[in-house]
Amino acid sequence: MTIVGPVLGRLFKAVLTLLAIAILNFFLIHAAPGDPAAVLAGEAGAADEQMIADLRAQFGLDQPFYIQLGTYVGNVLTLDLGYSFRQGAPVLDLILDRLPATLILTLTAFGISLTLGIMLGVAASARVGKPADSLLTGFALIFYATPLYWAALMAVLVFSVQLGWLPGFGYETVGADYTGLQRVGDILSHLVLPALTLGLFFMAVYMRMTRASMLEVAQQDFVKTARAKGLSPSVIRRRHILRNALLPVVTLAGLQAGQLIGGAVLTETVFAWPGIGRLMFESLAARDYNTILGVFLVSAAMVILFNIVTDIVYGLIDPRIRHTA
Amino acid sequence: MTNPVLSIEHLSIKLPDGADRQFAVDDCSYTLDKGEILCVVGESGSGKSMTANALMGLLPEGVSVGAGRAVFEGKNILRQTEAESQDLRGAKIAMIFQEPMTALNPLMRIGDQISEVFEAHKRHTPSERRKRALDLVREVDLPDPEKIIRAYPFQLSGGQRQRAMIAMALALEPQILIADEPTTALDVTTQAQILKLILDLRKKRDMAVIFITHDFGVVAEIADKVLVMRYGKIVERGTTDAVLKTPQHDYTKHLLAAIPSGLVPQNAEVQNSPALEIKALNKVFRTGGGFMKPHREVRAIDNISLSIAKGEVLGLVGESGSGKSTLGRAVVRLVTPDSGQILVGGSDMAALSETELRRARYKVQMVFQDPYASLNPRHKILRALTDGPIAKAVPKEQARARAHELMEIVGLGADAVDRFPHEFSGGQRQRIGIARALAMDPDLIIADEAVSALDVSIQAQVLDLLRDLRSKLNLSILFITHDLRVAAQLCDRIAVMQKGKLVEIGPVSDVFLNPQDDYTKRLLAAVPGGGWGLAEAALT
Amino acid sequence: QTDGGRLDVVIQPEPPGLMLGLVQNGPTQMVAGQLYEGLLRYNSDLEPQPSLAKSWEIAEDGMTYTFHLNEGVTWHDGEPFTSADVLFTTEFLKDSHARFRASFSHVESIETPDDLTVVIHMKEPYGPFINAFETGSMPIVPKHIYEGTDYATNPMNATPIGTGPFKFKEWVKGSYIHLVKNDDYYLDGLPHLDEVYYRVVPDAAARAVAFETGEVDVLPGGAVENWDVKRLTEMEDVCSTSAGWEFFAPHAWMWLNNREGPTADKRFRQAVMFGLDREFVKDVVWNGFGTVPTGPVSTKTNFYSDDVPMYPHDPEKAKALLADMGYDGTPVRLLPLPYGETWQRWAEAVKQNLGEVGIVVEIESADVAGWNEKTANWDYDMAFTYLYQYGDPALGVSRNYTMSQIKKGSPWNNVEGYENPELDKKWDAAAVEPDLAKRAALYNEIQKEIVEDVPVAWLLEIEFPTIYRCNVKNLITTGVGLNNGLRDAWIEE
Amino acid sequence: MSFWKRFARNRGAVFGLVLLLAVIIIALIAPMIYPRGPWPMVQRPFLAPYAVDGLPLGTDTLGRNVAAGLVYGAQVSLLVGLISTVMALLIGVPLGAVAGFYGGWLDEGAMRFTEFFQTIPNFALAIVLVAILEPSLTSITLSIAIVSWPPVARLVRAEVMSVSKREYVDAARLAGLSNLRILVGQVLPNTVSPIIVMASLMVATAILLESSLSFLGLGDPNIMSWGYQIGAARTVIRSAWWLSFFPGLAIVLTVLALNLIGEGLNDALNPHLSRKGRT
Ligand SMILES: Nc1ncnc2c1ncn2[C@@H]1O[C@H](COP(=O)(O)OP(=O)(O)OP(=O)(O)O)[C@@H](O)[C@H]1O
Ligand SMILES: Nc1ncnc2c1ncn2[C@@H]1O[C@H](COP(=O)(O)OP(=O)(O)OP(=O)(O)O)[C@@H](O)[C@H]1O
Ligand SMILES: [Mg+2]
Ligand SMILES: [Mg+2]
Repeated sequence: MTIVGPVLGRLFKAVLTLLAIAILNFFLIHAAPGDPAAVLAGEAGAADEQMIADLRAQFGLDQPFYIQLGTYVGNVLTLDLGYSFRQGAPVLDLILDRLPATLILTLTAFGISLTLGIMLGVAASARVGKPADSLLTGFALIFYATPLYWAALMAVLVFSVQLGWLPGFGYETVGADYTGLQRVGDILSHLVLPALTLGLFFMAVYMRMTRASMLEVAQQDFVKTARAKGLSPSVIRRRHILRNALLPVVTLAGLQAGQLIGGAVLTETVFAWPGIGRLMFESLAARDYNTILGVFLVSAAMVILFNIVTDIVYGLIDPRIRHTA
Repeated sequence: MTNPVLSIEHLSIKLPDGADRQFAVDDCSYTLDKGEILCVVGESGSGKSMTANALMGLLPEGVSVGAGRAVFEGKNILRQTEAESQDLRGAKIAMIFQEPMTALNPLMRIGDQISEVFEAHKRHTPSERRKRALDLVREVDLPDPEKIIRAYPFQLSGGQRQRAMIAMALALEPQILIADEPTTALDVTTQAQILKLILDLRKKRDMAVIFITHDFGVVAEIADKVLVMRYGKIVERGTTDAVLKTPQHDYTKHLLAAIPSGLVPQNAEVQNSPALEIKALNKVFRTGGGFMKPHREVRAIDNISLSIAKGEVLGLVGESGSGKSTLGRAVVRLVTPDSGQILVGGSDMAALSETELRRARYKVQMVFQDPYASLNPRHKILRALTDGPIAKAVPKEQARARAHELMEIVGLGADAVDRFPHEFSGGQRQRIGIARALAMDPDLIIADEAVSALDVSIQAQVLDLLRDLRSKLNLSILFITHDLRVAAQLCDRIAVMQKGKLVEIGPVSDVFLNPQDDYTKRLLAAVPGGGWGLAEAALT
Repeated sequence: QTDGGRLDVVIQPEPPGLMLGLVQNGPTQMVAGQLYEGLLRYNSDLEPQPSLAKSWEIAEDGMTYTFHLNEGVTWHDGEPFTSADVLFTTEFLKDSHARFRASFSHVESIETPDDLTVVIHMKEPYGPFINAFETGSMPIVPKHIYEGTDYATNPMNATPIGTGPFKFKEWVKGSYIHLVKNDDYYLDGLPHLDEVYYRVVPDAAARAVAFETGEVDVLPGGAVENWDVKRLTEMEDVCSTSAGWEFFAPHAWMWLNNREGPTADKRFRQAVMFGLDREFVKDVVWNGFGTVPTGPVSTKTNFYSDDVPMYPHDPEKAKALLADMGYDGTPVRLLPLPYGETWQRWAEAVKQNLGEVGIVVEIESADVAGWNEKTANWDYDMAFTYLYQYGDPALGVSRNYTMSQIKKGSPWNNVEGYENPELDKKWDAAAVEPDLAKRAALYNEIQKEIVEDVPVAWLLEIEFPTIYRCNVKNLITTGVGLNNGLRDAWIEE
Repeated sequence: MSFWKRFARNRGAVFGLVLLLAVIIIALIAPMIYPRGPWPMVQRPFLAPYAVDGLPLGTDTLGRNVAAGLVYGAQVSLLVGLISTVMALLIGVPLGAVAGFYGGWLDEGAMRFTEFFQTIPNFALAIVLVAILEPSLTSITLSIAIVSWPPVARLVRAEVMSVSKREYVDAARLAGLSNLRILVGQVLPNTVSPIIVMASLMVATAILLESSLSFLGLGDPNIMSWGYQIGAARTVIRSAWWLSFFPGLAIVLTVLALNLIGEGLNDALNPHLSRKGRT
């Protein structure tokens, strides 16, 4: 009962934020030089003013700016993201087509980075000061410092071209018409490289955070209490330290899950992954206003969603938030 | 003595290089008998906790046992493997700690934390563990046991948490319970309850207790034997009576002398005009709100009126959370009251604008509770002492000269102004805090728990200083404390607060010797170290 | 010859749509060229060949064109194809196809005496008119689907219906476009392939990898950076050809702003020409592909003449010209074409070259939209571009140099602002001159004069090698190459 | 005094500092090593490292000296990293400080604003900003600053809130100091350590961001940067690995150095002040 009110309030705030983002982006994107009509005409290799004017009229770009903005905001409020004249399809359809690929990629990368990061962080903290710890933290630092796209290029080079183990790009084997498990396997094999390269950086982040947090929590009084009970170090680490140490990691992960979508632009480009990151980048080049705005809105919505999920997870871990007397 | 449970022989504990001394504990020997309560007393840093930690095998990193043995059940428990220590901990020797707020895992239910002890030692089935945990919760007198074992630590008060800790420690019926300052963080009434609980359990279970404290009141209350430590050495030992009544070592004498006595001064009539008048003051805190958090309301000040005369010291006592600090802070308007008046020298602090307030505050200053948090670590003392006067338009040179002078007055020497706060001890900082308040030439000083964080001997010095200043400068002081003995020593009148209400106010001797309100009576009775009998002696 | 099989072709960038009547940009033409057809095709010598029209006649005076259509042609949805569709197409394209509009502005009227005949009456004789019927220039669109609808938002645009050898099957945005064989195609035995996948791979390096790992069989020209071409063609069983671009004859140059700044001075423009080491760029940046042009008309285009002033790499001459004009070192802005690394390197090479003769160059940066905006609004000093010539100077060349083509807002005309009324007259005369020899003479004069003026700095006749596996046969059979090549392609077992 | 000792105790941090100093020195003396700058085409293209004397890292696709590019790239990376970080601090610190110190609607407003920026994925926003402003050193730096200030604001706000509750701030209030003086003189100086630590990591992130933008073709074309070198070389990564390898390595090492320094600073600046002296 107590949960409904705040969640509604939160959703309301989220809607306001999204609306503000829509408006700001609208201004931003229209501030960019060029417009979709000119790009489209330009690509045809031969166009004249009449054609560009026709296209502008068709796209509604001949309207005064405030009317365009009004129409857009009105549309967004009715969950209509508009029509992509460039691609000749409703923006929502375009995005929904691409969203699954991005979600699969980012969620897998997120899952990998979080689990591996936490596991390695715990492992390193258990061996703090020993060579194994230095080795792990060293690797984490290197992953952290390596540019994502560079890692991606190298990964394709080694695993796809040289070794031929994994497909180097794409989302699935085109035209193979796999179904069921076979299809899942196929997608998975395509997923490995992009998810790993996208995940490595974040894994490094979570690992360092987990390690630091574990060491910090290990200093706290209740750990001493646990030791005084005669618990073994591994039980203490798992049951007492880890759970408390996870709290800051969860917060950070929640903040960064959204950023993964940003990082996906690079990964999707290098791996020809048909996700919304690439859609955004390509639409930007084409000044396909409605599509860029749509992608921004959807990714912002996902960030907000992630934040809400984070809060819920946080609540699950931390009873102080869950129970309030 | 026959057959001790534990005997410690020539124990030395080595500190890492660069610590303040080489040995935390230096060649200590003593024995502990069955069913005996041994109190270890001594100033902060004397090595009390280290001894206990060594016995548990819980010495912090870098600290190690240098020499000596501790024989328990025929074995030297100081030279065991980690696995052997684990078997011993919780099962044969249990320990409880000072800070109940942080000593429990905040994310785990109380019941689980208790049954975990059984699990660690592979006793009982899970369902039986649960049942036993419930029994234990009952045994330590926690209310509503069924609910408590399902509760999380944050849902319990400090006293309740300490009880939960004790339940955990008792789970496997250990032969020895080590209690490291288990009541220091609690208010007097709760402290009294916990002490009683330990005494009861000792009787029921016949276990030996090592009780670490720096409070001689507590010693008088529960100890069979006393051990006094200083700089890692045992300087005095004996039965409680012997040590308290006929101390042999100078240090013990010094410590005992520094204890605020229960002596209550005679009523000194104060007729001066008021320095501070509080009229019908109210303050309600509303907290919370936000995602998944309901609102909460606390009446911190509930319709309080009182006044302080010029040159008078008014003690404000009451247990933790009763609203003392809020009242003090409202006077200087660090807290803005909801309604009521605060008249300082005629002007109403509660109704001033930002700039008027700045001016008005020159007359009222505050000495803060925490000597560590109340000085900016990045500023030299000189700046702490001159910032205020300069803002008040005192010429720089004059402010500097005054700062030097004040440092002399509080006994730190004029040169000390060029040092940083971290170069001072707690007591010294507290004196700097007083100097800072004085630098503004106030009429009224609010001292919020100004001596609570200090060792008894230093506490005595600071109290002396305050008394001295009061008589020299004709200062009025609102002295906030939860320590009734301290209040009795310094104050002219006492005000007692409970849950935001003023329940009693009057001259010291009246309030202490003839309390009217029930709450005051309870508060007085709870002070460890045996009542106010001494006070009667003083009257005759 | 074997039938069947699947071909994977890289497509880059992903086309905005496949309805060729509405969108005519490069990738659209490449895919939709298999779906739609024009009345004619052109071989590599740019001679007309039958397509939807099986034969045609041009009247002696050049005023009437008669087309006889193939019989038994059906649209992909089974509807019959008739001359009414052709007539409808001329209406349709007027709104959406600038090049079509330009060439059909010389048309007086169109008649369809029967279902299989189309007669076009001209206002005046127009030499290049017979070159304007290829798929990309005039794709025939289905009347029964578009008549009476809003063309731009017709839902059928998503599932294009043409008469071509392949039918649209599926388009997974961001991934691939799937075409399948048109079993009812009117030419017996064609096409040979069962299906074609156009694969979207946004990164040039990934495209090279895709070819190497066997994921794709054909890399159209420009799909990989030139540095990769050499490596890929050295692989086993890999072939490459520069054929298939004759109709387009992409010609690259730098627009030099003739209106203002140092570039307004002819001596400066000439200095630029002398300063550029175009052979170096051809060899290093373009890996030896292409030809250094002598002027506005490509060697591949009709009426090319080499009787023009020459501009070899001669820094001394450049410096002398600059000294003569008194160039004061005012920096000039260079706007590269945002089409990938090759073009970026090219701009850097130009900057270096010009820097060596003392011209201070600042490279500006813009994406496609920004480039469009700046060039269309004449906000540049020097700007890269390349344009197609469509086989005839009147179609693809004159538009860049005549005053009537100075129109702000479009980047495909006389953007440099070159004004030469004398030459304008010659351009106009040449376009409508029915006598071939006279036409050639006119174009010779024009070329000689204009090269002297250097309105733009001609850089390179670009060659885009198509890379493919050698077992793919008959891939390129026309002057537009892959754009309608798959009709005849087959895969050797 | 003890700061340097504590910092020097962390061997990684010292290593990082040496590395970073090396990069800085190289960046500073670049014009002395290669007075003609990174652009001239000095030799045949695609020369492997040490194939020709004086070209230790070979030549690139146009025959330019890779080593020269690397050395000048250091200037760009450091410049972009530093300036964007300073700009982000200039936005984030005042905003966070005011929000944390004054609370109330100011706080609410500032935090909404921050949250708003955090809701748009960083990199995507940077891309859009650079595209709108058109790639140049200024626009890239500005965009990086715009996407990196929100965490600063949050950190500063949290720190200021916690420091404002300390009793010495109350003491300063009682001394009659104005709010601004308290904020600037008492509160902010006590929040610098975490800000410095964060800043060192932000420089690292900014360098990565610049290189990513450059890789996507959104770099300043007149400036030789590491990201540009990798982006330009990615198409020839198969035939000339050194063209993208060395700039990649340079980024890794520089970012690594900054991270190590950040960690060292963290250890040296925050030696658990709260615990000290109480036991
Ligand atoms: N982790 C540690 N590392 C180094 N020295 C320590 C450590 N913990 C405590 N010490 C030192 O050991 C000595 C004894 O400390 P101990 O904790 O036993 O004092 P205590 O008598 O319990 O004091 P308190 O009343 O303040 O709890 C002190 O000098 C202290 O500074
Ligand atoms: N800023 C605040 N916001 C909300 N509640 C507060 C605030 N300050 C104090 N309270 C609440 O007001 C009540 C009185 O607090 P106060 O600090 O005045 O007690 P106290 O008597 O000084 O206790 P102690 O002896 O522990 O210092 C407590 O319940 C406390 O939780
Ligand atoms: Mg202790
Ligand atoms: Mg208080």
